[in-house]
Amino acid sequence: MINGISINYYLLLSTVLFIIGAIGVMARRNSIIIFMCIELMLNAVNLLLVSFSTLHNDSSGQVFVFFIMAVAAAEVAVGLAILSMIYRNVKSIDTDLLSNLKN
Amino acid sequence: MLGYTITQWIFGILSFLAIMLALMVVFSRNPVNSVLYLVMTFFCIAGHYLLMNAQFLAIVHIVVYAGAIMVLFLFVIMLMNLNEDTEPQRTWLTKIIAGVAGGMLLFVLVGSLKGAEQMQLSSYGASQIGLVKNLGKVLFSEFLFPFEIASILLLAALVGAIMIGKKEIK
Amino acid sequence: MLSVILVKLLTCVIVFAISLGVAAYATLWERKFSALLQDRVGPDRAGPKGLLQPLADGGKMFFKEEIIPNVSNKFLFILGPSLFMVTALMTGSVIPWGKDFSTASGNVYSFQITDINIGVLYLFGVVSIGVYGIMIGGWASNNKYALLGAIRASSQMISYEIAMGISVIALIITAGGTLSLREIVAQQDAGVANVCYQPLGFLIFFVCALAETNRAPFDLPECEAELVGGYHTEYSSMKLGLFLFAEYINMFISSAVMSAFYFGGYNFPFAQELYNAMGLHEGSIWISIIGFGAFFTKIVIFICVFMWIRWTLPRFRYDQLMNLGWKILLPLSLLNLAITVGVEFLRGNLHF
Amino acid sequence: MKGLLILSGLGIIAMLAEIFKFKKLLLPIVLLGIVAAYATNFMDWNKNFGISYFNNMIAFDNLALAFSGIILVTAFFWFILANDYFEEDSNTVDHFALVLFALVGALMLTSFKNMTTLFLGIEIMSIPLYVLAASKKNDVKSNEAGFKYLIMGSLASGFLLFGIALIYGASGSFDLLEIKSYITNNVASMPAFFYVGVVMLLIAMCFKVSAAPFHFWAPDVYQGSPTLITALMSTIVKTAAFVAILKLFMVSFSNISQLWSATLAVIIALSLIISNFSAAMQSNVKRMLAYSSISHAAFMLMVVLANVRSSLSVNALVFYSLAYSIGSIVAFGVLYNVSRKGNEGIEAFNGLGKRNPLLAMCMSVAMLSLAGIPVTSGFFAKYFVFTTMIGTGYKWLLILAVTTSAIGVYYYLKIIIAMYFKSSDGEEVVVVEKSQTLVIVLTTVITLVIGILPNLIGNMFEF
Amino acid sequence: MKLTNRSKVVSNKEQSAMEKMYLPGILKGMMITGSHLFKRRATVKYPDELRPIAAVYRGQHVLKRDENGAERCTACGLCAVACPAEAITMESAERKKGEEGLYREEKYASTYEINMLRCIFCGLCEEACPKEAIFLTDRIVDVEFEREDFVYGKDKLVEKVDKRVDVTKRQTIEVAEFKKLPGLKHNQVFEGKKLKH
Amino acid sequence: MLTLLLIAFPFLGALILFFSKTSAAKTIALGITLVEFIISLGLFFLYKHNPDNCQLSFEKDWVSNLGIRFDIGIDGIGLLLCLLTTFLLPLIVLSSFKNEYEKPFNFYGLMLVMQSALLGVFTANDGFLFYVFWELALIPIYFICLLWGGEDRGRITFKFFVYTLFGSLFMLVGLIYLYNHTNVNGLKSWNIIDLYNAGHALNATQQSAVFWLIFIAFAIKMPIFPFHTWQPNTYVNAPTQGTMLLSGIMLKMGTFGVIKWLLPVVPLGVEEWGGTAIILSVIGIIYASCIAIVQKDYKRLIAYSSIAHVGLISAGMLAMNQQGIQGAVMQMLAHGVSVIGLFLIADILLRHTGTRDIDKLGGIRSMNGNFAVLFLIIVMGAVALPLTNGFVGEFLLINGVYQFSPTLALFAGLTIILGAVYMLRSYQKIMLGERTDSNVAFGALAGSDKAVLIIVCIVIVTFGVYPKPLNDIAEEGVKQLLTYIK
Repeated sequence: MINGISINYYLLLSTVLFIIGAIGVMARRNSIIIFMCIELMLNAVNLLLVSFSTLHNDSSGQVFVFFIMAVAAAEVAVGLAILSMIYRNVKSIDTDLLSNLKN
Repeated sequence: MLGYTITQWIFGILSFLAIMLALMVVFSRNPVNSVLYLVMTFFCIAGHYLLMNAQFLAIVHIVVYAGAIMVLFLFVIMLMNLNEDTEPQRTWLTKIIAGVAGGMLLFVLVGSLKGAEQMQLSSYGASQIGLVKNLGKVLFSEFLFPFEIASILLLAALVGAIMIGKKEIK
Repeated sequence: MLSVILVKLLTCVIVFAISLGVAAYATLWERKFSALLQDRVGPDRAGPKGLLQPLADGGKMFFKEEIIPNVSNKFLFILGPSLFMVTALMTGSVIPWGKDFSTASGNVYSFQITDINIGVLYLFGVVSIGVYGIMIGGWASNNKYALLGAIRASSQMISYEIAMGISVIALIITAGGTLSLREIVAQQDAGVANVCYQPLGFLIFFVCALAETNRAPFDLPECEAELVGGYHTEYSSMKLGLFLFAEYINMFISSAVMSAFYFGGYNFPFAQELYNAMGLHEGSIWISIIGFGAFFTKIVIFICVFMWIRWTLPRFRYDQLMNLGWKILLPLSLLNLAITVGVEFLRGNLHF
Repeated sequence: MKGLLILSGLGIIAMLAEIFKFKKLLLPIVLLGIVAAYATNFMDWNKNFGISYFNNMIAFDNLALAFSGIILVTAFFWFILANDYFEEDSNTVDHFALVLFALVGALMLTSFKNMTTLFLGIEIMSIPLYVLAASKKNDVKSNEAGFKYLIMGSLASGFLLFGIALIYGASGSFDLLEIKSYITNNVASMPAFFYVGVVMLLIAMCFKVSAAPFHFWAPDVYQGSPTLITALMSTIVKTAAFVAILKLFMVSFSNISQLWSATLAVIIALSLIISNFSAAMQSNVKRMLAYSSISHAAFMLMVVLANVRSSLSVNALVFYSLAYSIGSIVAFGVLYNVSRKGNEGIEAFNGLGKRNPLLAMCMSVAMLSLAGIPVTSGFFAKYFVFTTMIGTGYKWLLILAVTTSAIGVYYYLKIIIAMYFKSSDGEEVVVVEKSQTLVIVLTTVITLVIGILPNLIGNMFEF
Repeated sequence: MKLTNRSKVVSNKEQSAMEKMYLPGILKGMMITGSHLFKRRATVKYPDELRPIAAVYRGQHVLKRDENGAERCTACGLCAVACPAEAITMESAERKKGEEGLYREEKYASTYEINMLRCIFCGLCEEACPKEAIFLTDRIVDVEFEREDFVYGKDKLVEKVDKRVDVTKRQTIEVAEFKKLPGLKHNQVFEGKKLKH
Repeated sequence: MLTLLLIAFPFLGALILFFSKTSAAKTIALGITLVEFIISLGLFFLYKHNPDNCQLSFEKDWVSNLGIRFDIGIDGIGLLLCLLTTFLLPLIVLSSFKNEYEKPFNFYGLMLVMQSALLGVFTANDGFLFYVFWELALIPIYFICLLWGGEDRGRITFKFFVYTLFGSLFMLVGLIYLYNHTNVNGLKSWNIIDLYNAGHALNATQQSAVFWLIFIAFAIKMPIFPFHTWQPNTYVNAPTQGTMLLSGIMLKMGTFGVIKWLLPVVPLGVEEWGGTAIILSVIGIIYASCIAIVQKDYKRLIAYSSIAHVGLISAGMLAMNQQGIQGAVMQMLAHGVSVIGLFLIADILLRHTGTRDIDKLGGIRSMNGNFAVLFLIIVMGAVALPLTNGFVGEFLLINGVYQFSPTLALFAGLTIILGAVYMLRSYQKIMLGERTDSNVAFGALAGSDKAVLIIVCIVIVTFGVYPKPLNDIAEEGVKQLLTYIK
């Protein structure tokens, strides 16, 4: 069913997704969106891992994806907790306003 | 159809959608829309997983990302009541710089990804690795330690999130 | 091949129709049943014994004026209820409604839209997507009550999904480690219904199912005393109808899932004896239909229990709801899981 | 392995303390636990060389044990130092648990043998620290620090994972040894994306150890976080991350060093220049220490760059980590006590020579050690690094390192000058708790002792 | 202080382990509601079925005519005075020549209105009436859509000549006798004496 | 063993001072330094002439796996510098008797640590140990200058510290480079002889690189133009005793380093680049002398004169011949003694008149004749007139440079003339001429000051007249050294 698709296409697809995520991190000011873009990057990695896993006919790639998911969930939980705390204090999540630490 | 197999068509459509939706995530002005686009991107990616016969992963992907993580995002965005009006915008210059930087990175990466053409994905029939049973066997034998230690990770995240989230008791 | 596809299509349509029909009549039955519990008569004007009431309601919903708040996000406002409805309907596709039957030509047809080997997870996946409908709808209304209702609903659904999932894991362990609903049901074919092995698990699942479907006593999201109408405060006409309808479909499906998981689905005691007595052979369509009947009876009983509970128990307070979910059900389900694993290990079904 | 288990257990015990009301006993318990973990470490020494656990997921060979030992020692001192930090906070047990979990992650990073454990180790170590960095809830700076740390950490994780995925794609395994054998067998015919993966891994790890040009988050994070958490970040986290780099690049990817060494050299050079010049311009001591930690990172990376596959470089890194950790513990301990009133600027140190001579002396020793002046451990640390580097082709880097570390002396001395030369506004005595004084003095003494007798450590770790 | 002896003291005592499980409690509750499944329906399908009404039911008012068909009411106003809800208003007029068949006495009520929304159907008007002109009947007041329609004028109150309303059950002899007792307020007025306050 | 005692004794004394916190620190310190002097005299007498290697050495493994040993011993040049150190230290302590320092125990303690480190530098036979002592010497002087220095001490000491550390790090790199090339039975070694051998084995390019790496450290310490910018300010700002230590002994660390740790190690490198270094030194001589001439502050004048002198020393020894090096050794001793006297005089002037400005001083001779006499003797020592100890060294130095290049010798010889100009001119301005307002009453000298000055004068004259014992030792030491170089 997957015959006829070169791994190259998957590589390309995940790279493009990864880069889109990276651009998002750079181009947006909204902390939550930045965070979401990071999730997008992780998903690009997941896709890549799964495709490689299929390529090698080896389950470990897919298992690795589970760990990435677990970590992503943990990171998001912590991250959003921190974000909402910031929002409580600053009433904004604009990254440009978060510059109290510059001398 | 036009010399492509159904799989290739599906692949193409899913990929196109995924990329378009991912772009929408980045460029949508409304955070809620961004979340929804991202959810849809995840669905496309789940579609790819199905295409590669990673059914279990596909559904777990939906449950974890779309069902839990993105709901949390939506939750926070809604609680903060963010919408287009409150959305801060970077200057065009920054955006262009980000775009150019990203484009260059893409260029470099794509350029360096040459040489993988000859690697074809193995055939569908033989590939049963995505099934729950196989995954479970690998997870609980080879990857037992990471699996166990991931509990520490989740515990830490749990404790951390609660500690940060709860109100300071005076 | 074509006939298989046609049959599948037909099954789809039938399941779709049944879901909608059951949901529709569940609305009537809810009113009837509550009337019975309260020594009343209930609706009996439209049609004989009020049987056309759902049609009347539906007609009313369709023809009422559609109000979309000016300040709302129009697209999302419409998307919300639609999504909720779609996800509710999607859950029906993995439920095995009856035994397979074969025709003379040897084609085997099943009373199930599709049997995927991770059906349980599919259910969870689709249910978790259902949250979006409520959240989007509530948020797009641009109304404080709606937003609060939506947030309540989603956090409640997410919270209870955990205990639910863990109780299901225990079930899967007893059911021999399959994630396919058909196999879970088939596994109860000759033996005892799973509820005998998993009474606590069933209880937890049941409570969680109540919460997942936003049914009383967990109907905090639409708690009219506090939130006017909850997430559908701003909705009217058929979009409100979709919300309400989907809720009943959810109830229907969760009843079906419960009967499949814990009560043997289309199996019933002494089924084999009955079939033998009737002279039916394996693969006969009548076996399927009788099984379907049994299944449906169970579903109806569950729906009645849902309603019974609704009209008995007062609504929880929100903190109580969360406490119940996190501090009682979750530990209980973990305990249940531990016990299950222990027992199964002693029975020799598990190997480390 | 036992150490890992003990620490995980300790974390859970810490969380139970609130429920069973033995919060007061927690610190002794934790200290005992760390000692126990250290003892098991010590007992495993040389015993199970090469024996790995769980399908080669993790292996506590001597290298891992040595670095775990450093981490545990640092943690021991840190906990004593932090005792009143824990008393102040209302979420005591959570803090305890989080720090312990971070330690678990750090130990994993010393012993990983598989990309999975590497990744999980990094995350287990980082996630508690994100929280701890943001743990001053009402302080916007702390929040901001936590957030920046988180975003940068996740971004780094993204790169790390992309790298891992590519390497997996090429080699078909996550196991370090298998990857290594893949490299040895296919040196000529590896797909290009494998190299990309390695470089991405390098970038990600540089993010984690805050080497330039991926360092921009570090000063902000260090400055905003509570002082003691900064101490934790700059000691344990750094050490663990460096072991990870060492294992990755010296063990797995050493065969293709020509690929990454040029990149690494540039990174080191940039780190040295940027960090030292920036540090010299800081007035906030925490920020300054952050920049200085970047320069130390560059030094430690030099060990990796030198790529001397012998005990020499491992020794060098062991010694450097230890010296740097201990020195930082002193520095941050003093800074913590000096900046209790909220002033973290260099002027907070004014007149410390009069206000608390002992503290001032310890701080001087720490600063001299960080600057690399003889008879302090920092000197030998630098010495070992120079020794590893001198045989390689990167002599220009060595010269740069020497030059910039002379600049480094400038900002370390600034503190000494402030302590002895500048007069403070108030002449009030800086009071320090006994236990903290003990730790500070003890670590100072260690700094001096291993500075005078580096053999104590050098002989201990013979690989 | 207890206002009634039915109040209960709230107890906050710890629940026993059994009670804390709630399940028995819930089951008990469900049994209670469930038992109602088998109870008789309390619903009366009103327009189709009617409940039996007591003989002395106080429903819609009627202004009686005498045997000749003349209105009994003399617009004395005692009913209005007696009405606790102040639902009754009236205007009096003098009887003209040729109207003897219509009104029994020289004075009559040219308008007579009862606001049914205010009326509490206490029956005091009936008691106050010295002329036995107003009675409450067992008829139920109709529903209306407008508030104004609830103000019943003479067109609705006065019984039709050809469709007399039977009030015999209320017009008992005891009442009639009672009303004739001297010293009653309306008798005083009737007797031309001044009311004492 | 005695060598170890030589190093350890002051250090122990310092510890006693640190921990006793006694107010009688001065006296104790004087006692310790005198005992130390006696120990070094003991060394002097135990020293056997015409050695072929180090004597009285003490060895112990330190960091065995890196080949680092605690290896100290005496050779001719080292012995002379040890003598100088131990001789000067009591004088320096004595000179401070009139100064009241805060926390004297710390002050004198640091001084003793410094002595210990200096002696370590002069006796170390292990490259690593040498570096350690080298750096160790830096720390006490840094604190002495920082804690007891004059205005603006923070910035200035800081510059001094960074400069010297900067140099020494390069030296470390150079030494490690050499160390990596050592091979003693397959092991690496830090022993000085092994380092010599390793250095010799290098080719000219490598030697040049090592030469510059190591030379920079010494050049900064001495200091040689253009690395001297830290020096005048530091000298002026440091407390008098600190200045004495800096100029009297610490400066010799640099020159000693060149002689023992540079010339024999990389002779080819020296041949290649020595000319450049000598030219730099000569430029330094002229430059410093010229500045000294126009200096108003007497202490600063001495500081610049120091640069000029050390330039000559450096030029002489880099010429790499018997005369040059021997002259350098002799000149080191002479300069050490006389510069201490000069700095004491500057301090006395300041104490008695409140100023060191040459223009504001004058006519002191008429008020205190004894002082004038002592001053004159010391000045004559400093300008190296015959029959003072400075003459021997200076003569040999110029001789050495002449062998290298007559032209350079001509310029180097200018140092004597220019030295005479600024020294005598300043003497004239201060002591002779009109009395000025600022020094109305120049009282009698304090006993301690007088004692120091007298001792200094005696030494100047004695060894000017009879330099043989020292000269012999120096000659032997240098000859031995030259065998390594060739």
